[in-house]
Amino acid sequence: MPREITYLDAITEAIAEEMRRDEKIFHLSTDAPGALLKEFGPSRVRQTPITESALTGMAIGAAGSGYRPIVDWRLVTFSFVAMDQIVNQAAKIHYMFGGQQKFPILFRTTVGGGTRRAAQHSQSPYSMFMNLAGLRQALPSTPYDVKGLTKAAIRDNNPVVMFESGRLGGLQGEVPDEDYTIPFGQADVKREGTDVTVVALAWLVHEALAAAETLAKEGISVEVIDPRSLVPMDAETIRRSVQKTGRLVVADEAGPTCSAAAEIISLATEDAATFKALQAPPARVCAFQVPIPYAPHLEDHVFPDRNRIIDGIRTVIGS
Amino acid sequence: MPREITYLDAITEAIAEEMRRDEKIFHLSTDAPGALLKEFGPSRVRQTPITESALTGMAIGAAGSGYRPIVDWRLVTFSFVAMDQIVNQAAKIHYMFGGQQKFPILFRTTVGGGTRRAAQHSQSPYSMFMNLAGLRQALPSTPYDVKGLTKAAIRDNNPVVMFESGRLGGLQGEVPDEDYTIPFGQADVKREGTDVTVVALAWLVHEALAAAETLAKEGISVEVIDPRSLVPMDAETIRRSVQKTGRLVVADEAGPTCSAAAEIISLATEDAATFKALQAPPARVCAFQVPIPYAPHLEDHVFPDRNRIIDGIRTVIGS
Amino acid sequence: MTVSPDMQRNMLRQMQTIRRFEEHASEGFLAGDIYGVVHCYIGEEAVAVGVCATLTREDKIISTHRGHGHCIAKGADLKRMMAELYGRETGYCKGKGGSMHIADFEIGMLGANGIVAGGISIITGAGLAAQMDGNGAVAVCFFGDGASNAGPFHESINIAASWKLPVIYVCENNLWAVNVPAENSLAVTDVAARAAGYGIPGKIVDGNDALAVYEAASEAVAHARNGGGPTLIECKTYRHRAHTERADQPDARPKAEIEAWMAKDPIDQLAAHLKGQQGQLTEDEWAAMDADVMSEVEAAIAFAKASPFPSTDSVSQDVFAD
Amino acid sequence: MTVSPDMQRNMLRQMQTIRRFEEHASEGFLAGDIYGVVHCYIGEEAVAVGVCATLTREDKIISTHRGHGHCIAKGADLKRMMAELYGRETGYCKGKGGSMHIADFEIGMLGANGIVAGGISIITGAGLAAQMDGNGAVAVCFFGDGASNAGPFHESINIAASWKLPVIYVCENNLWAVNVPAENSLAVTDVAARAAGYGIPGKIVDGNDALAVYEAASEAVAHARNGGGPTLIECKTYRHRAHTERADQPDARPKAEIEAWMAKDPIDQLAAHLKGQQGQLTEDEWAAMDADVMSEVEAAIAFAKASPFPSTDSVSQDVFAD
Ligand SMILES: Cc1ncc(C[n+]2csc(CCOP(=O)(O)OP(=O)(O)O)c2C)c(N)n1
Ligand SMILES: Cc1ncc(C[n+]2csc(CCOP(=O)(O)OP(=O)(O)O)c2C)c(N)n1
Ligand SMILES: [Mg+2]
Ligand SMILES: [Mg+2]
Repeated sequence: MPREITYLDAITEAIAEEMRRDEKIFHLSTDAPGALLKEFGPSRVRQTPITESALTGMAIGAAGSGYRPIVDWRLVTFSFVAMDQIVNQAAKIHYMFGGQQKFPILFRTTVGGGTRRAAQHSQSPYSMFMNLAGLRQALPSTPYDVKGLTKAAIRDNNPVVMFESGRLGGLQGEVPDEDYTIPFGQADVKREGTDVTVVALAWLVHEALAAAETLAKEGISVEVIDPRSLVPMDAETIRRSVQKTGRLVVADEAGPTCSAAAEIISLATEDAATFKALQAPPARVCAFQVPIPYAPHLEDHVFPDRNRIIDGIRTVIGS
Repeated sequence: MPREITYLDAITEAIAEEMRRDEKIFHLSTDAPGALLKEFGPSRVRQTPITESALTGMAIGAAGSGYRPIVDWRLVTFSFVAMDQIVNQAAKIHYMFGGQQKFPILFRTTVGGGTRRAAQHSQSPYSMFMNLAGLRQALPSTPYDVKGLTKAAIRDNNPVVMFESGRLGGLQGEVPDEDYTIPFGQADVKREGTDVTVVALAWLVHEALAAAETLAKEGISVEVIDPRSLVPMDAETIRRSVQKTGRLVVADEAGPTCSAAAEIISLATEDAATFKALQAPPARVCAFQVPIPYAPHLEDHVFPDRNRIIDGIRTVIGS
Repeated sequence: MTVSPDMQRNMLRQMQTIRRFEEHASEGFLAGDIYGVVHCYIGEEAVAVGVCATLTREDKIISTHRGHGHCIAKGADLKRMMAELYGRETGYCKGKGGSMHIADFEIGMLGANGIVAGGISIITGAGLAAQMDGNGAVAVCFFGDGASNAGPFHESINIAASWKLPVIYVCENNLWAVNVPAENSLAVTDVAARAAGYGIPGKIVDGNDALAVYEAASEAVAHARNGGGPTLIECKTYRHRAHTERADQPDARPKAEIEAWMAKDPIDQLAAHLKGQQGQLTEDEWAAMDADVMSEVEAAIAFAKASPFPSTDSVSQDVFAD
Repeated sequence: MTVSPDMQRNMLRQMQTIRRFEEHASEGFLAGDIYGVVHCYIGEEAVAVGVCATLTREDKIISTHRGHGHCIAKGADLKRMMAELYGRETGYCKGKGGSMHIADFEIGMLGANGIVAGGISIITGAGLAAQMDGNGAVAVCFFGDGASNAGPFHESINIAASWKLPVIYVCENNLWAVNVPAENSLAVTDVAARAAGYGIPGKIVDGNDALAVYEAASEAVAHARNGGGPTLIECKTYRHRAHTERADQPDARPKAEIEAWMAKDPIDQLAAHLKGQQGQLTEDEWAAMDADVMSEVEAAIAFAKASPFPSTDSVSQDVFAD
């Protein structure tokens, strides 16, 4: 029976269900999530000192000792104090040690802006993580997707970074009662269309759907693809769509430079069949390449939204 | 009078000349460079504890207090322990504080592989830095370029990250006696050609030139462009070249995902005139997307070289 | 150490200014005129004021996410502070920073910071600059009990101690980090005990007693100015309010604990101390002082409200300096 | 504490194994058969061996860039170690790690590490796992004097102390970090003094005396197994060789200092101690032991040289686990 729950509740549900199933799972964060703490108690849901670097390292050590830790860095801002452990240890340890040990770890973190908390607390740096080899990564856009991917992440035998969109925490959506997972590497076509492909991430999926709705009234048919998983990225689904529509817009809350959007454009254009099908230059509809400012109208101005997606689409279809 | 000096000596010369000129410049690193230490003494060339994070923060504080610090993180590996200071402070502080204070800092760091030091010590993660707004960045490929850009970096009133190619440390090249700087944001056409544009970074510039030489014998004319500066990136020069040749290969020692190569492909393809001129899909000739292994033949297999560039060129020109 | 009654009155006034400023910051936040997040310093005013009273304009300080008190104590302009909270062009950061990022480099206030422990190494670098300048200036690092468990605390103090940098590390131990009690995450009761690991003086002081703070800070500042190197001062204090001003947040702290600390209010204490000295502060004078403070805060609010919002073009300015 | 002569001989043999292994690692490196970088532990063998002699297979350790000694002391297979240095398929890391990245999770050796202080939080997590397992196992963290100034040291020990994790932090204070003397970067003379900041025992021990190390470690291990939490043990020791085996590197250490420490060689000391006890070790037995060790090391070299290099296809394997 599908119910409507929020994106944040879907994450909590996913973790709680998995923790019930497997007692090797435990949760570390500087401010423990209330519902989990209540159900599982302070030894499995640990409130920690403000030391994200140590927590990340400890998760690696505990994973290498038979546990399946979950670390919530909370804002992605704070992941940067843990970057050595992420880049130099978590991402490489399985490979560097010749695959002798598995390191099942879920790293949770919130990304995105819109909260008027200025430059440090409004970041979307997933492409910095995507550049690394050895970490699975996802950025879901709906309660259904985030629950399924979080469960898949917890069952995965690798370090996984789950980017949770801060803007979508309160978003309601249908989630079934039954256990399910969503495999990494499968994009989801959130809306079918024939004139232009919009690959959108997280919050921008919803903006892209709104843009598609608006443009449908003008007879422009927009296909909206949500990669959901960033590593691996489902290049096939994206390419197939662009081969059909001949046009590509990538919409993302991050700045454009060396972004996931740049990667998606490269994956599309370097593929011979897709390149051949492309009838117009692909376009990035991203945040401006600036730190995020505080004042609401400044912040809103920096981020892309449905209107900028519409503009991007109009440009690539030449209308 | 131009002399032949090494890439590493060119960096040391640049720093020494600037330190002679401006006594507000000082150098912090965990193992002080001998020549600088000898000339300027331990109070301007400081040997520090192994705390790259603290050094980075201290540089910010000293810069905000009227100094022009240089921090050598040494291997880029070690920059990751300083990532919070880089991402959350250095890159944003000028903007976040409304431009009230300048932060002239040079961050030096060595990138690249080839030293058989395995995954941690063989990284090329510049795109992780490029994704940030607020840091100028360069990756020079010759003694001439590295000297001119290092001097420009030291005179710049912003935090600058100078990626020094480990593979090129011993490379000899001509450097004039006179003072000169190379402005950020100016690519250099290292070889002119008409059939294909190869945008190459650092060591790959030299591999691309070797590939061009080989292919010239077959009558294939390769243009080799060295962006030199990563932020800002000279999109104009790259686009102009691709508009001329109609073909683009990007060669880089980093893995492809969300890389500088992806950025360059996006800058080219999203530009209408360049897109129109492109006669074949652009290609990334990058390292495999894996951590770097230790055994020499494994490591060599992971990295691109002149042969892989030649293969890439042959693919895009369809020969 | 004797602090002149004039100085005490100045300190009292500053403390009251912090309080009134923040009472409004909270109101403005709840009214939707101030955005994002506001962390109030109310209850801890004696620390910022007691320490900054020992400093000159040439000395530098750095702050935390809970930064208004440090700004005001170091002499920041209330108008530009309030305008920043209101996101206006006339604010310290031209509306780009907000509450968590107010800085005034002109007066040696090197900024609030959204990263716990993020400022500790930055101010240590300012201390290095002061040492290189050789003019006797010092640098002061304010940070929380939570921050004392973080790596930058250790790395920075170790360097400052090794190099005898003129830095005073002032821990505001308010017993909590968000909803985690210090006793759960600090392996020792007293942050000051950590000084032993760096061979520097470590002092514990009643952080609600502005004069005690002043005395401890004076010694540390003199020590630093004389080339003696850093001191770690732990001020035991408490925040009266929840971690932030958000309406719906949980507060794990026991009611009785909050009340006990409210009864030790630092402003009441200093006011009472002055009142207890014949002729130093009458009830009327105190009321007048508060009224004066209020009108200053109100002028700041009016200034903020009258100031224009920055233009959207400004988002692309100040990414890089010229 | 008495250590049986048998055990002492075992320790001596292990120390000599480390030395002979590394003498060859250096030769192999200079000959070009071993690549990248090799950091020798020679001179510090008493620390790894003295500590690991107190551990069982269920206990875990983590190492540094200078890792061969810890591997051997924890019982790693010389053949697979040497094969790893030679970059062979049969190596511990299938030729992907090299000297700086040898691990053997089967025997609780959680890895060498190219990042100074990089392993400290990882082993602390293993200590948390041991605590959660509740079977009395402990975790041991080896790290250098240089690492003791880094943030992860502080963050990890604070957590271990707060949570009473069964972790023993063993600082190998060899007085130098590359070319920087500890006295220039460590604000205190004794790393052990830092224990005061975490409310845990801090001990100083002669790191060239295997039996003294054993004794200190035994106490710390017992304390940890009994739920008493972590101990910080500082072993004063010295490396006989330069920071790495690279031929052309500068070594800033004074000759006299090197010689003084060479005279306190930990292997000579333990051998002399045994020889001094009637019937425990004759010159001949010692020579035979060394010959035995040598042939074990030679067998490892032969194994390594006879092993195939990994196929280039393997570069894409083990990026992700199944
Ligand atoms: C590195 C980092 N992790 C987490 C946070 C979220 N956070 C903001 S304030 C705070 C508590 C800080 O506690 P303390 O240092 O004692 O200062 P206080 O709030 O008590 O003044 C936390 C965890 C942060 N800002 N930075
Ligand atoms: C974070 C980091 N910075 C710098 C280095 C380079 N480095 C390798 S070993 C070393 C010295 C380590 O000194 P110490 O911890 O005392 O160990 P020792 O070499 O003396 O055994 C340095 C600086 C590194 N590996 N990691
Ligand atoms: Mg606190
Ligand atoms: Mg050392």
